[in-house]
Amino acid sequence: MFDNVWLIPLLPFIGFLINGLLGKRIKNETVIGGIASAMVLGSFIVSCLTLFNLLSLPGEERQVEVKIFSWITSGVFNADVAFLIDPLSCLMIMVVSGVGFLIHLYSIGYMHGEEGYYRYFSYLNLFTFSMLLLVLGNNLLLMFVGWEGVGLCSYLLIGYYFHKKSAADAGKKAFVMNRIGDFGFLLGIFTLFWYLGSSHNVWTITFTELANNSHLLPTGGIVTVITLCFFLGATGKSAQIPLYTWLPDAMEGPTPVSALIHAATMVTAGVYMIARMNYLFIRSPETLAVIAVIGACTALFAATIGTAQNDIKRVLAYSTVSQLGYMFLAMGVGAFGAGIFHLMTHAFFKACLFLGSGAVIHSMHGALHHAHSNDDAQDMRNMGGLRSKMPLTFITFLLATIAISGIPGFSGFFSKDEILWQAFSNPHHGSLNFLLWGMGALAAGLTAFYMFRLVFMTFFGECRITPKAKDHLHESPMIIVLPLIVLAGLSVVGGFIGIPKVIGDLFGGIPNYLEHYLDPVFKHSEEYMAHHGAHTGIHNIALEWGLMGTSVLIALIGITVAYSLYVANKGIPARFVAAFPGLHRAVYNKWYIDELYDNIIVNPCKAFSQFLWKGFDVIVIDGAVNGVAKTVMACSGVFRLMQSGLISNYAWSMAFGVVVMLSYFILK
Amino acid sequence: MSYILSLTTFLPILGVLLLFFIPKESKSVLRGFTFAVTLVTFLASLLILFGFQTNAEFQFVENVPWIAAGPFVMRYNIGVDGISLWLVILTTFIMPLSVLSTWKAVEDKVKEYMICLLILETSLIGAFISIDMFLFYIYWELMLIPMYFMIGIWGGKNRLYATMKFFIYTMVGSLLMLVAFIYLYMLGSQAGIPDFSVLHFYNLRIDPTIQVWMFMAFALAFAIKVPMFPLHTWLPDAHTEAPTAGSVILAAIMLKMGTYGYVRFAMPLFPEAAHRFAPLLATLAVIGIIYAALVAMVQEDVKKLVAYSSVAHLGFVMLGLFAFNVQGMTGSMLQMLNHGISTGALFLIVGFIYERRHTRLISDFGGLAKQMPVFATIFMIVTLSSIGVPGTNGFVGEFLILIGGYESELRWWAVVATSGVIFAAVYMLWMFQRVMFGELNNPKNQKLLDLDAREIAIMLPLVVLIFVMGVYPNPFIEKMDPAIQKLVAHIRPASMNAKILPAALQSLPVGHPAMPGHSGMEESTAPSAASGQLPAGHPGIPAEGQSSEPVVNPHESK
Amino acid sequence: MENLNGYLIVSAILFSIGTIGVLTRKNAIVIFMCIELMLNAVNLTFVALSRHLGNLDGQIFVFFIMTVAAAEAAVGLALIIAFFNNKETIDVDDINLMKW
Amino acid sequence: MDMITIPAVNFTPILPEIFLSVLAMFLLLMNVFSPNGKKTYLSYISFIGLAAAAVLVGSGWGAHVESFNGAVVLDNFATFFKIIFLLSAGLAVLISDQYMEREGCNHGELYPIILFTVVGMMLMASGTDLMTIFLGLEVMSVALYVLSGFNRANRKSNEAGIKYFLLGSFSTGFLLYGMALIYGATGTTRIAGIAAILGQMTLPSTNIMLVAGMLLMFTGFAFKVAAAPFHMWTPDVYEGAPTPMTAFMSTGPKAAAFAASLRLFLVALPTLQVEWSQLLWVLAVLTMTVGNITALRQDNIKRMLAYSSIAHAGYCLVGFAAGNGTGTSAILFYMLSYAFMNIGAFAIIILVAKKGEPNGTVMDLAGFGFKHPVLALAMTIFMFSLAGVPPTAGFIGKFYLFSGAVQQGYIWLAILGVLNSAASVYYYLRVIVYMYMKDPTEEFEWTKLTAPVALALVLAVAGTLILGIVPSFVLQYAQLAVSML
Repeated sequence: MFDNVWLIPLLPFIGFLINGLLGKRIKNETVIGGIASAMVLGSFIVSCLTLFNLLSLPGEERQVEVKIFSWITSGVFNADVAFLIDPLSCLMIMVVSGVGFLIHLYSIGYMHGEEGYYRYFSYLNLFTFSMLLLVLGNNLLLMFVGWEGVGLCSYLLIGYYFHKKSAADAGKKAFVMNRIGDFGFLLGIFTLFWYLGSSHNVWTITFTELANNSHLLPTGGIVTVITLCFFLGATGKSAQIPLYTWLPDAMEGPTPVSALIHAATMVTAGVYMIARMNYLFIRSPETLAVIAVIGACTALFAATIGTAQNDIKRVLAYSTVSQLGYMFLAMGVGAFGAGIFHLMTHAFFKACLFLGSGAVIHSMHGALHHAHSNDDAQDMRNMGGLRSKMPLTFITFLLATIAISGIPGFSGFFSKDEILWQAFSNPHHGSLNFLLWGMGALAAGLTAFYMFRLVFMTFFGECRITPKAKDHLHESPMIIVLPLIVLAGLSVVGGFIGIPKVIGDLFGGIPNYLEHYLDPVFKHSEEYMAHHGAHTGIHNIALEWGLMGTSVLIALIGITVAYSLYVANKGIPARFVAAFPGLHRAVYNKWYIDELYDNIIVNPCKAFSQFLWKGFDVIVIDGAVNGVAKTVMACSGVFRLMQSGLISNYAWSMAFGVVVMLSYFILK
Repeated sequence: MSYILSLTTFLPILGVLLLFFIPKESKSVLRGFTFAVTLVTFLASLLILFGFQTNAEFQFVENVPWIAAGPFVMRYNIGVDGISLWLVILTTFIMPLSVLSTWKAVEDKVKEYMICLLILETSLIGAFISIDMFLFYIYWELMLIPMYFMIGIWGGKNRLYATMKFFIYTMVGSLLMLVAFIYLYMLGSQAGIPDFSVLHFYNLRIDPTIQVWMFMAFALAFAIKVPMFPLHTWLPDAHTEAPTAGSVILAAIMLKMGTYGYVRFAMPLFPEAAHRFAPLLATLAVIGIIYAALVAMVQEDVKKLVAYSSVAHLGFVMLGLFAFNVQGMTGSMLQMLNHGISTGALFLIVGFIYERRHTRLISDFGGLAKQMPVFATIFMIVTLSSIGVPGTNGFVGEFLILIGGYESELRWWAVVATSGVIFAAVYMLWMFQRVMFGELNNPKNQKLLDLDAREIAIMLPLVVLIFVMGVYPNPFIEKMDPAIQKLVAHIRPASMNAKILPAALQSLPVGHPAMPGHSGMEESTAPSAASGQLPAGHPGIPAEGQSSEPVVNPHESK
Repeated sequence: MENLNGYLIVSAILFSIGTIGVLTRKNAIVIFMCIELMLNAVNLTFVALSRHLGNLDGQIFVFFIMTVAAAEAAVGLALIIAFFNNKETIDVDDINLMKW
Repeated sequence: MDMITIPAVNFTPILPEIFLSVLAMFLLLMNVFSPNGKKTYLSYISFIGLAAAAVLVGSGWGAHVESFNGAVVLDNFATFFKIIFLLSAGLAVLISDQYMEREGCNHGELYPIILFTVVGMMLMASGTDLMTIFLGLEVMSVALYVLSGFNRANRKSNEAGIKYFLLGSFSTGFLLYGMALIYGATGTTRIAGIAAILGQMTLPSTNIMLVAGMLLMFTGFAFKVAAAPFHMWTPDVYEGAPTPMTAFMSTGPKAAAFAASLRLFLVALPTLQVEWSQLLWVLAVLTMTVGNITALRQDNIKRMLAYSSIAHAGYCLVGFAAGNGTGTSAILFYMLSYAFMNIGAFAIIILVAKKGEPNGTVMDLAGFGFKHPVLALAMTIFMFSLAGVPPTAGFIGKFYLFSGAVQQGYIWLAILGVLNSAASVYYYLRVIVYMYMKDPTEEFEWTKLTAPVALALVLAVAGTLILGIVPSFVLQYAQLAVSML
């Protein structure tokens, strides 16, 4: 039934091999892009079939293991290359291969004429492969392979323009930050493996077995340690405080990469991982609290930075960080389904936004190039009024913006609202709940503000580039626009699979399809909560409506403020900046977090290493080694001098020897 | 077939004899011939691989009298088991590549160079297959000589210092070990052990206080060779000065001699002492991992950087060994192979750019990826392997080591060592970035040629192995697994006895008298049965020590 | 032999004088003569002991020593003469070409 | 006093000595009748004579014959050592002719004197009476004084002769005084007799006369083997003496001194083993250390090898201090190996140096390695053997020496020994460094290789390698030699 599952990751991998090995010979861009896209499309089709198959099973049987081959076996440790087909992974492969396919398609147009075209597509395929491996893997180790694989592809694609130092730096930064997370991930694996094995003789890292044995795990204690380790991994991969700084820098990569990797798929891996091991996280209230707080903080913090950025992609990048914060907030309040829901809708609208911005940049770049201008094609201060020049892009972009801002009816509204409601009403954090909700709501308002700020600065008003360049602005080709349209459509309607119960009831009991669909995945958590849930969450329909209204209101306020500042009264932002120069500088410079890291971690580390090398290794250790040699040589010099060449001295030496010998043995 | 081990060992020496008859002017003949010899040796070693039965015993054993005088009996006693098998294959595999790598790099004194290479190969293989400890020692010392010449004659600017340091440093350690060898033999002969075969000595139950001294002597010698912090300073010097092939062999094979020494000699011979020293050695290993990574980070010379990375990698190997469990040991054995492949490849890569630019300073490069795409790709793959990215060989070994360490008493050490994965990424990628990425603004770099067919041919097998071992390591693990199981069983109960059954230990006879006339094969089955040790994975043991010591667990009962 | 110790003490003193002579004198010939003095001290010891012990081994030994001393003297003097030919001195402090 | 009874005299034990003495005298006569510059054939004759003597000696293996009323014995111990003497003399003769010719002092007397030296050494090895040993020692020493000062025209050679002579006689004084005291304490000069009397003595170590005698006697032998602090003459004499004689002196006489002292200590004074082991322990460490450390800074190869020779005596003293079968038999083996490797090394030095030897430094070897690959290879083998690196004779020898110490429980002695050995690597490798790793500073003509030298080198290399790779049979002979003592 699931015999073809292995095709899902394999097809992109084949694409990677073909393009990676032969791409240089093929030369024809259409063929290269075509192969790459076709492979991902193939994956998507197989994924659809898989989903279909899965849905044909009754709910409790929707968990299928597919073993490919035995990977590492050593003593009690065993890891297979095996896939897990369950609703969660199916949803993920659908999103990954679906959105992935669209972005591949988009890239054919976007990357047209780039040097290393084949390289780009092979990396992109490799990424798709790794991501699919990550979500399909049935054990922690295989997940880790995908986990690192996507990190690697991210590194490669961020550094795609490797001749630019900033790009190479950004790639390295991303990789290293991710590695810090991986450190946590690995420790999590070790601790989990060791704990279950040594205390319960269950030596496993396989998800299905872990889930089935999750009742062996205690609440808190060691599980807190394990989950915090895993969460460290998630913060690295999903750009949460404190490891988020790589993501904005990652915008050095081509825009479709940002869309695919740094918005839609890879960065959500952390969320996926927590959802995958929900039975573990639910057992540690402490970890959940940490996750929730960090998620909320990230959501708010990144949103503040997003308000002052001028680079169109950076705004989106901070927006991504912020939205990821939402997802973690959802995880932290135990609303795994909501988090996954937001993951999905976010994939749609954020991919659309990135691709839209890509279209804008593409167009701007072309125009500026024609005009021989050195202006920055990504700086929103150079844009404006593109609405008329690029109508399709504008419309899709606007739809996605509305979705992200949480305007009712659009997908973002449903998922975000679900999260905010859960944050308020969950049974885990007690008095913290209100704070979490407040931060989330505030971040939602900021999101609406900066997103509309972006829309207004880019598409409204007067075009701010030279008239000569302006003439060259034009709508993008169909292959670029088409994915935009699809994604915009999904951004609009994607939310309907997860309509909250209160709204569903209003419309004659439309069920929350997604929640039902995901139920088997979270059943262990629910069982746990059923047993241990000391106090259940709040169930107050009126309150839910009220909060919903509040958050919509906040979003609308954000939009209004953006409108008034960037369309109606354009002078205010400048005055504001003039009034609070320090604040603006701080926000504009991302609160100086990068500088902080440089100064308290990176630079001391380098200085310390220099000391270790030149001070310790060379002087102390090698000095000791050479010191021994030098001492011996010095002795040699002294001993030589005793050899005076004079017979009487030699005779004295002999006589001395005799006397010493005699006196020792006779006086003894 | 029964002499296949000797054949493999001495084929290179045969090659040396024939090399004498090739005039030294015909360099390409010399090179080609040497390459052929190493290739044939590799093929011969494949016979060993394919004939190897997956069990814990020594195979292809040859055991003939050699020296018998005074209190000593030395025998030409050789054989492979799962532990040495892959190291032998690694040796024969790396050798042809090393020869290829010197095709252009060594123009001067080609004949002598090739002779050195071949003698080195013989001594390396010989050391790995020796069962007789005296024979091992002979090979162990013998291998210093060709390496000494290779660094000293074909090395870089500071080669004399480096080669002298390498030789004397290694010599100091191994001579102290020699004293311990002799002492061990004396103990053995008191207990009626008839020769130098290491298998006999496994049965010897040595007084723990004596074990401590002897373990120290062994451990020092091997630690120098590994090299472990703080005995590592000869390595960067030797590596930097050595010609490419020298560095490759040094890193890929010779350093393994140290870790192999621990596996084969230091730990199973003195299990109690090994346990006592485990915290110390693990600490040094972990310090080595972090320290070497930090120092590597700020190196200005690519080769030195790679040399320090070796120290870090071998720190992982040492940590895995002292986990005293199957995962850790397996990981260490794999990591030895991995390190051989990836660090060998890194040195080859450094050699390639050195041949082109005659500099190894990182600051002299930059942006090479544009000019040399194939090179960049291969370099990237090897770098990733060295970092231990999953899917490459480096990951499997490191992971098993860490998980093994984590399960053992060395949990906190493993935690710290895990942070090594971060540092590895930092120094390798930073170096890669500075060399390969950025603007191609040095005019000297703008005319560099990409790899030619020969160079690609050298790298291709390595790259393939990087992936094969990363994706499908089980065939490698399977062959070594029985031997490792047995080794772990041999080392572990000793400590358990010490902990749990001190009375039982006391009642054992001091030396287990070996029956005369036993061959190595027969004797090798003895350790688990002979000394009244508990069988591995005995279900009763964990139960006793479980509440306070969850570490003691039945690893072997899958 | 009533007073063996006397003989032994005398010969020991003689031996010491010879030794000190070797250590302190600078003329090669004188040094050589001091060595002869040492040998003769030994001879005295041998003879005294031989007499005391009542066997002839010591006496025989003395003959050998005297013979050997003669041979040594011949060779030694020849060497000293050869040296004198080259350097026109026999002060041992001038025998200093090789050192360190 | 009894009537002197003349004992039955069996000449078999000293047949080789007689043969060599007669040959030497015959050569002296021949020399008179052969014109200057045509003395080469004398070296051939002496070599053949030495070889014949070796056959003669070898045929006596396994026998145990005492003669001259127990003053001389023919046993395996003596036979083994005699082979070493003959070998070292033979090799020395082979490398002498060319050198002496070059230095212009190819006087025909050289060869007979070498033969006399050998006779003296043989007497030392087979002497079982203090008198015989003394006689052998003096025959050897007197001849050696001549040999070291043999190059009359050369001031260094002169000085070497005088130094050796004066200090050697000085040490003889101590030796004799020691013998006299032992005679006084035991009443006999026969080794067997001494042993018998000491066996009856309670607490011989409290007998001041005996202990003092042992120490003084040992001083004499320590001088010959160049043990610190009686080693001071060695570098100067070795440097000044004609190179082939240095080679000879560093091997044969050293072995002879070991032979005599081994026999004395093991057979006559075993009851004092505690004392002499202590003494030798200290002396071994001192000797090794002084020799090795001082050698580190020597540029002059001959001088460097002289210090190295001191160090090697120290290694042998390690085995001696152990005093057990392993250690002592290892001394026999080691002296044999040392004869091969050290004379081989000196042979190369002869080829490298010019007349008057201005070029006796390590630096002059620069570039030698690739100019004369075969010779350099030989030198490399000798150096590695001296350093004790397998698979050479030097390694096996050291292995057994240190094993003896370990077996006896002298672990620290063995450790100090191996540390010394490690330090010594530096100066031996320095030679190799110059040969292979430095470019020649100036164009330099090396002496041509002649057939005898080539033969000597072949023998030396073969010996070094065979004893390194298949040492078993020689080791067994050495064991037998010691065990029959």
